[in-house]
Amino acid sequence: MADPKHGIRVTIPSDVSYLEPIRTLIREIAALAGLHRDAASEVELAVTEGCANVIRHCYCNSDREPIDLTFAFAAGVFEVRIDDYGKFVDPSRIKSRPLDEVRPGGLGVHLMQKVMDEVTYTKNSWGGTSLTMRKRLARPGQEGPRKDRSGR
Amino acid sequence: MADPKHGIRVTIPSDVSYLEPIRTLIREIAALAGLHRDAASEVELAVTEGCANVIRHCYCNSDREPIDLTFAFAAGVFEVRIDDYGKFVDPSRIKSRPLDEVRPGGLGVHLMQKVMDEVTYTKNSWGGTSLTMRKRLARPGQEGPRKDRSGR
Amino acid sequence: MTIQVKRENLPQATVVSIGGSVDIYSSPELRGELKVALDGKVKRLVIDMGGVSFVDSSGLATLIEALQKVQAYSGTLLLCNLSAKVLGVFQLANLDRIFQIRETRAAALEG
Amino acid sequence: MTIQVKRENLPQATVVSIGGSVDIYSSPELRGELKVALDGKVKRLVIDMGGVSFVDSSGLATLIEALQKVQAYSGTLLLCNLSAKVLGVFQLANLDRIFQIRETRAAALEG
Ligand SMILES: Nc1ncnc2c1ncn2[C@@H]1O[C@H](COP(=O)(O)OP(=O)(O)O)[C@@H](O)[C@H]1O
Ligand SMILES: Nc1ncnc2c1ncn2[C@@H]1O[C@H](COP(=O)(O)OP(=O)(O)O)[C@@H](O)[C@H]1O
Repeated sequence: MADPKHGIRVTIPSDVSYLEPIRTLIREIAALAGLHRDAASEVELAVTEGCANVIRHCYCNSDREPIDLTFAFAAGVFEVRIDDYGKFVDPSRIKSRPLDEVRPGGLGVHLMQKVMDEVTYTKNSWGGTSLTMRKRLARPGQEGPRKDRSGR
Repeated sequence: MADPKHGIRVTIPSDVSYLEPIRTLIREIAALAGLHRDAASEVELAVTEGCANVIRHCYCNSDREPIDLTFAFAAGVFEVRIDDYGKFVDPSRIKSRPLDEVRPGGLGVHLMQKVMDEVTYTKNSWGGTSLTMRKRLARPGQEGPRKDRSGR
Repeated sequence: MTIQVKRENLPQATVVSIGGSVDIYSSPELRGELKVALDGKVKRLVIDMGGVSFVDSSGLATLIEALQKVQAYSGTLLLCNLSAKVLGVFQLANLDRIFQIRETRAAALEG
Repeated sequence: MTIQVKRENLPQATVVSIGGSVDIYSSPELRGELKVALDGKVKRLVIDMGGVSFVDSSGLATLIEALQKVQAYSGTLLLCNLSAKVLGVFQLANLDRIFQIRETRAAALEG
């Protein structure tokens, strides 16, 4: 169980039909966190790419393995963690194709890195892969938690 | 972790500001499950009431305790389980006021029982309270999973 | 915010218009807005729920509280513009028999 | 469904209009619709993305695949009506330099 003080944790099956509901949830949580709509869209994209990679590369397209998503926000940073229950993969092997070698595919990791401020792969406590992505809340004067107590 | 084959599991803090995002998520999951929009609204109401009761009666309005929500659908039934980490409460003590004793409050459990087909309180494996609510998908001819593989 | 509340003083009544979700999160805000009208003991209070998309038992509790206060000083409280969904929640709790409910704001202003 | 796809044969071009989310869930449906046009080796294929609210790398992959097939038989593929958000995703991947992108459908039909 996630530390509830840090936001919300969701477990979905590795089924691509759950990604649209997750994007909707991200929009709502991002609003609670005070994230700008455009920034929320970018988080939606990064999470879609991260989950798609878990489904395809870690779970070989099986649609019934678990994916844990943990959303946290504090101190002007919105954080998403995607945890799988597969084998930990050497992070140096996780990278997109060069942009000028145009072909279908090979762009997911690049997009995540472009839209998020930080993208880190680590081994989680049960030996799977943990993908942590952070986005700083821009323009602190205009943004901020919807209510003080939501900003934890 | 929930069995991912059975849908989606969410852990939120016991903070009332999370109930709106949860309702939005329910609408999305209900669409995946093939639940009618009106039925989905009723599930939204029941889950709001169930969580509100956990927040007020189990966690004494603390906003940083965990609440686990598990959504599952199979065989024409949409199921929601709400698990808390408090003390198990004798289910016979959980009931609303008589409807004709009009006063503010005392309606939550009644509403849950009205809109859901089944409302059951049990002790969960860690000694807290588990509230399981089920709703049958009406009109099987018209409703059904959005796609075959979503209907697990 | 998930709720919008507006208060207007018309010749016939004080009208409080609500939009959004009236739930355990937002009903304290509604209670505050109603308190102003109730403290002033307005004779006729109309609550226009045209914009309300969701109401839970906390929202109902807030409205029952207002009704009881209005009745205590012999005023009138009317609700109007409830969507079928919101009216359904009142009916589940038999509250459609307790509240005076009108279809339109015009009807509520008339009586 | 999360995607809507429509195909029309106009005198100037075959137009495929897309609405909704083009992601790993829905792009197989788009690929199927494009296949019909590509198998017919249509000279000029316009993809109107006016209704697209979200695109991910699977959506981009589907469009790159279509572009490469059109180029293989010396046809023309044009995209039009991209929202700022969707265009932004193309730009992140430098694909705004690979695709012929027009602001309006009229411009895409003209060339
Ligand atoms: N979760 C993951 N587990 C294992 N390998 C991964 C994972 N994510 C990405 N990779 C590796 O990184 C490569 C680049 O990923 P990406 O840029 O998303 O493009 P694509 O998935 O289309 O190949 C993948 O082909 C794969 O080899
Ligand atoms: N999760 C819970 N834990 C402990 N007691 C509960 C719980 N839910 C409900 N109850 C008890 O049942 C009563 C009726 O609940 P409800 O009908 O929702 O009305 P209200 O919460 O407004 O009193 C509560 O007053 C409380 O005593």
